[in-house]
Amino acid sequence: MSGIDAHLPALQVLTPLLTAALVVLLPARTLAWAAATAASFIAFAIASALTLAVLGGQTLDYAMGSWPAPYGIALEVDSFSALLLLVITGASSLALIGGRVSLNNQITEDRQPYYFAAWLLALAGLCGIVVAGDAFNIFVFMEISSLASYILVSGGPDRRALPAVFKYLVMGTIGATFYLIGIGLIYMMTGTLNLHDMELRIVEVADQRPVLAAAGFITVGLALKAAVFPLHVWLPNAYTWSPHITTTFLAACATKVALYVLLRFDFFVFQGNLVNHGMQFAAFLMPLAVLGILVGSAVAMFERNVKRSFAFSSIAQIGYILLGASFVTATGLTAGIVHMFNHALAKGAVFLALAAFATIATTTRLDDLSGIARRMPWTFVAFVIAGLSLIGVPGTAGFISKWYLIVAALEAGPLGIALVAVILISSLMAVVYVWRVVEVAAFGDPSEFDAASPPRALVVSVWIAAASNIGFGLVPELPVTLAKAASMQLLEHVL
Amino acid sequence: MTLFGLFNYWVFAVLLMIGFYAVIAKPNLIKKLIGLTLFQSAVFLLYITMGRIEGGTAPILSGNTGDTIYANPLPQVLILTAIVVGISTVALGLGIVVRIREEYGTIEESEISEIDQR
Amino acid sequence: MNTVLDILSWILLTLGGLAVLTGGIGALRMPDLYTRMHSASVTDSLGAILVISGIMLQAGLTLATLKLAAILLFLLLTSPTASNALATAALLAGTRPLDDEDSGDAST
Amino acid sequence: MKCMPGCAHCEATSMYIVVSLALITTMGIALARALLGPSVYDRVLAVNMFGTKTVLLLSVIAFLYGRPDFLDLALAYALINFIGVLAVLEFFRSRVPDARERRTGRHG
Amino acid sequence: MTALFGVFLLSLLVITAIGIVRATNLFVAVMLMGIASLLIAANFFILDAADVALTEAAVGAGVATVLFLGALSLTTSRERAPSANALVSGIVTVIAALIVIYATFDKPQFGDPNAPVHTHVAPWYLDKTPEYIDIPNVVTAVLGSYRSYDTMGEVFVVFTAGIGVLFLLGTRRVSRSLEEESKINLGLRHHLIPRTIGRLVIPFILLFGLYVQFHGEYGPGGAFQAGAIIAASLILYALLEGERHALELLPPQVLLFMMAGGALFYAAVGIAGMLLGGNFLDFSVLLGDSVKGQQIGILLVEFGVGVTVTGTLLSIYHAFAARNTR
Repeated sequence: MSGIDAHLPALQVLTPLLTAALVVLLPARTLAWAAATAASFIAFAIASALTLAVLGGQTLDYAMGSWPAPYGIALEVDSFSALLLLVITGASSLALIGGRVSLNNQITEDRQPYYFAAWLLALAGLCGIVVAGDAFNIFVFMEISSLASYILVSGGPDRRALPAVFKYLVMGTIGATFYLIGIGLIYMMTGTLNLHDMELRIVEVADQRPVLAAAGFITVGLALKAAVFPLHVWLPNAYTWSPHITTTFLAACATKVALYVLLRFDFFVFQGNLVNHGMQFAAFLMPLAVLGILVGSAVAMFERNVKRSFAFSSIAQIGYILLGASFVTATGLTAGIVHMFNHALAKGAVFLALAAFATIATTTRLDDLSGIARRMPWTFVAFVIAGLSLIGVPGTAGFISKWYLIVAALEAGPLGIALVAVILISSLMAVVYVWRVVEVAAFGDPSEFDAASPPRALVVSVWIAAASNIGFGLVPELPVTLAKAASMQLLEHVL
Repeated sequence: MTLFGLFNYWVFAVLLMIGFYAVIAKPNLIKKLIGLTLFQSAVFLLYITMGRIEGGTAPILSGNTGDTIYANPLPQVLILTAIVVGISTVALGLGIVVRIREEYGTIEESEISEIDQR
Repeated sequence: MNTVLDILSWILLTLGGLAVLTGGIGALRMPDLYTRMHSASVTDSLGAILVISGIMLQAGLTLATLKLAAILLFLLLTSPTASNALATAALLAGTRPLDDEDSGDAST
Repeated sequence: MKCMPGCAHCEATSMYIVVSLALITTMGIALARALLGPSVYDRVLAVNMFGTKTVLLLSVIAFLYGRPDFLDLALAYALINFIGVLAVLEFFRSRVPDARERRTGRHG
Repeated sequence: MTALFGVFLLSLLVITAIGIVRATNLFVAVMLMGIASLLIAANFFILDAADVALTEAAVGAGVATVLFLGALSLTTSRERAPSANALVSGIVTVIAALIVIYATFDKPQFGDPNAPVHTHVAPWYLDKTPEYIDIPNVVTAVLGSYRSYDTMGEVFVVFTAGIGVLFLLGTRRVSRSLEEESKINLGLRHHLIPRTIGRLVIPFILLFGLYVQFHGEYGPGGAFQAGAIIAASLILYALLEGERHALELLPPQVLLFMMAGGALFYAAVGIAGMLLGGNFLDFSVLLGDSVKGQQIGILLVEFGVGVTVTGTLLSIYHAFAARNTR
């Protein structure tokens, strides 16, 4: 068995990738869904196995084609990547298993194999980014996942999905190209593409302008991909008009993977080596994070479309993650990384619940959800739990990350008090935009709903997601351990 | 020669910005994609330029193991990949534009948002 | 022998360069589409023949000559075809030659 | 690197340079025609001209650099250029009825 | 002297790019794109990147032009609204350009042999390739073996784009409208000369495509270029003979199979390496002799790449063209 163990980092990417190619060749529609779900679960199993190995204290390396590292492409799984892998594969599996009915409503049958292929490609791309140890390899897999996500978003039944996805495509491509320019400039100055090798070699040229320009290009490019505040304009429409299941998957992991790359690059390659980069990093990103938190939450309070409202909430949550990272302390990074995990849980559960609502409601506009709690009480309760987690109520997963965030802010001195205030204000805003939905759904006059009974599989997966919000809120060891290890690793490179 | 020592990089910058301008300023969706293509081409130029050595030749070993200087193969490999990635993105973008045209009857950004406001 | 070849290819290449340049100037200065096309396409073929045979003389009997021959053959096939297709397309779309309008719509 | 004993190569180099200068100038002219237009067909003509000149230039440069195995490239350009020009003409023609429809559609 | 060629070609390129942005007729812009692509490719050639030049010519000047034209014929060729925020965008871009140019000042001079790029990883490739892989074209060696994983990713990017276009546009509408299509007395297939010459030329182009595919280890070329060239020749066939004949030759189902099959084949070669005791994409274990194994591995994966690229590009083209004939 040790034979297979050694190949796990490669298999993590290959399983969904190859299944994607197979899915389009499958004759029967249901088979496509079954194959996609199975591949997703296998990927989840591999991710779990990798996590166990990482928790055992090892970092897994894999040399593609058996070529040694700076010459060939290396894969690398450490605690940070293991955490992300769990999030990605978990979100994909839950969304797929629950989302079948929702998909059948939104995408015609003959197009479904392509949709599932794109789904698996997105999954493989995201996993590929996370396990990659080579700057250019990250670009290639980023493009696989981006192109696949454009397809996933464009499947939305409303025509507004199309302009939304076009904007997403243009901005995503600009982001990827900026990233490409950035690694080109670094390659020009260091002669290598391997992240570790880069870290060692960049020291000699750290004060030269092309490297600074590279840091700028990479940060801006990835911030575009991650929808960091002023560059977020593609996100709300793309999330709103895409199929509900797509939204669940993308909201849970797509932007986080971009943030993952950003943090990895910043801490591995730039932080320790560029003069004052730590300060610059904090000085640039912290204001953006704060603005993102406030603006995102504020807009979310007034949006009439529930999906869109939670899309803006996502922008705020990205702000939290970034805020944690911009402290450049162990607690701060832990907070940010734990929030990646917890936000995926909360937002995934919210969007899954919305997908469940949408199987009987006509649209996801607030008015059309009126009184839906009476038709779907179980889903509604799960939605409330997810909402509480999003707000950060004690006992839910969201509380853990907010707690760490506040601790980190208090460590930061006088400025920290203001930041704590920001966090609290934004949490209050979260109460408002969650309560708005709860109020209408529970106490509003029932609007017209489809007669169809709510899909059981979807309700079950909503509940799994909601339950894990509580589970990881009460027993947060797993994400916190991984996040602590990850933040230590990241900081090692700074000191 | 030193006069033109950085000329390629300047062209890279100018081309990059011409493409970028087309993407952000032109409301026509196809024009945006054209701009995107230019934008990416500029990056290709950057990579290939850095791979060149004065007096070198293409990295296809010619058998005689003299002291022939060969250009750096790695940026060329990366750009081969990037060119194909670029055309894939553009193809997908064009597919989306065609669908937009079918649904909205226009490919001008301003008109599309007008239609959506209604 | 070598000098003769050299001189010959000098002549061929120079003539080729001249032909190409003439065609270019013609394409820039001629008054309407068809005259421009005339100037461009004729010199295209002539220039290609001259330049490529000039290089062929330098290359000698190698694989390169074969490839050059292939290029030449290909250019000679496709370039007039493209011009023809272009002229037909322009005529069908209603662009008429400048001065002789009667013959313009008589035939292709 | 380029000067071999007897300098026959130098001789050859200079004539390649002469002809490639002519080619480059013509490319510039073709570009000017492509930018000036006025009609779409003029531009197609210019594109075609530009393509064939590029093919010739590449053949010359392949010899200028002393690597004749790169002639493959020139050949590929010739092929692609032909396909490109035919595609432009084809699509431009197939648009003609559609264009009329669009004009009425816009007012409706 | 030759450096001046580069300067001249690049200046032409910048002029072309400005022309592209200013052109209001989108057909014109696309044609100028073709010119720009040729210029870039010629530049790559001068910069000693023969493989990239071939790719840019085949992909940029060939396939991209055809795809843009296909999309234009389905949309509109006029850019209507004038750019609203031209001034602001212009100022933004000029500032950005100045920043980028400023950043170049510390860059190693053009062609400096002591630049870090030429002293670190690259020399290893040039030195070790004869020993480990023993093929002349180092670009192919890096692409096919050292960075084979990237190349596989790239194949899947192409595959994804194909899936995406099929998802958006579908392939099913062709058969219905074919009779109307033949009624329209337009298009190349009703003209004798292009058709005859085209028929003459297509086998030749196909042959050349195969040559580029299998000669990639020795000279400039390889599977991507070959795939693009072969696809271009089949697109020419479709232009000359009509969609119906082209689709009879290679039905959509076959194209789909090529798309997925090539990518799967690539991965299968990699997995074979895994099963034989190496890592994924380790070709040296494929045969007893590791150098021979590398060579056969590169040949096989390039075959996979060629199949996927051809299949995908044709699928995309047909997806556009099928809409066109409605």
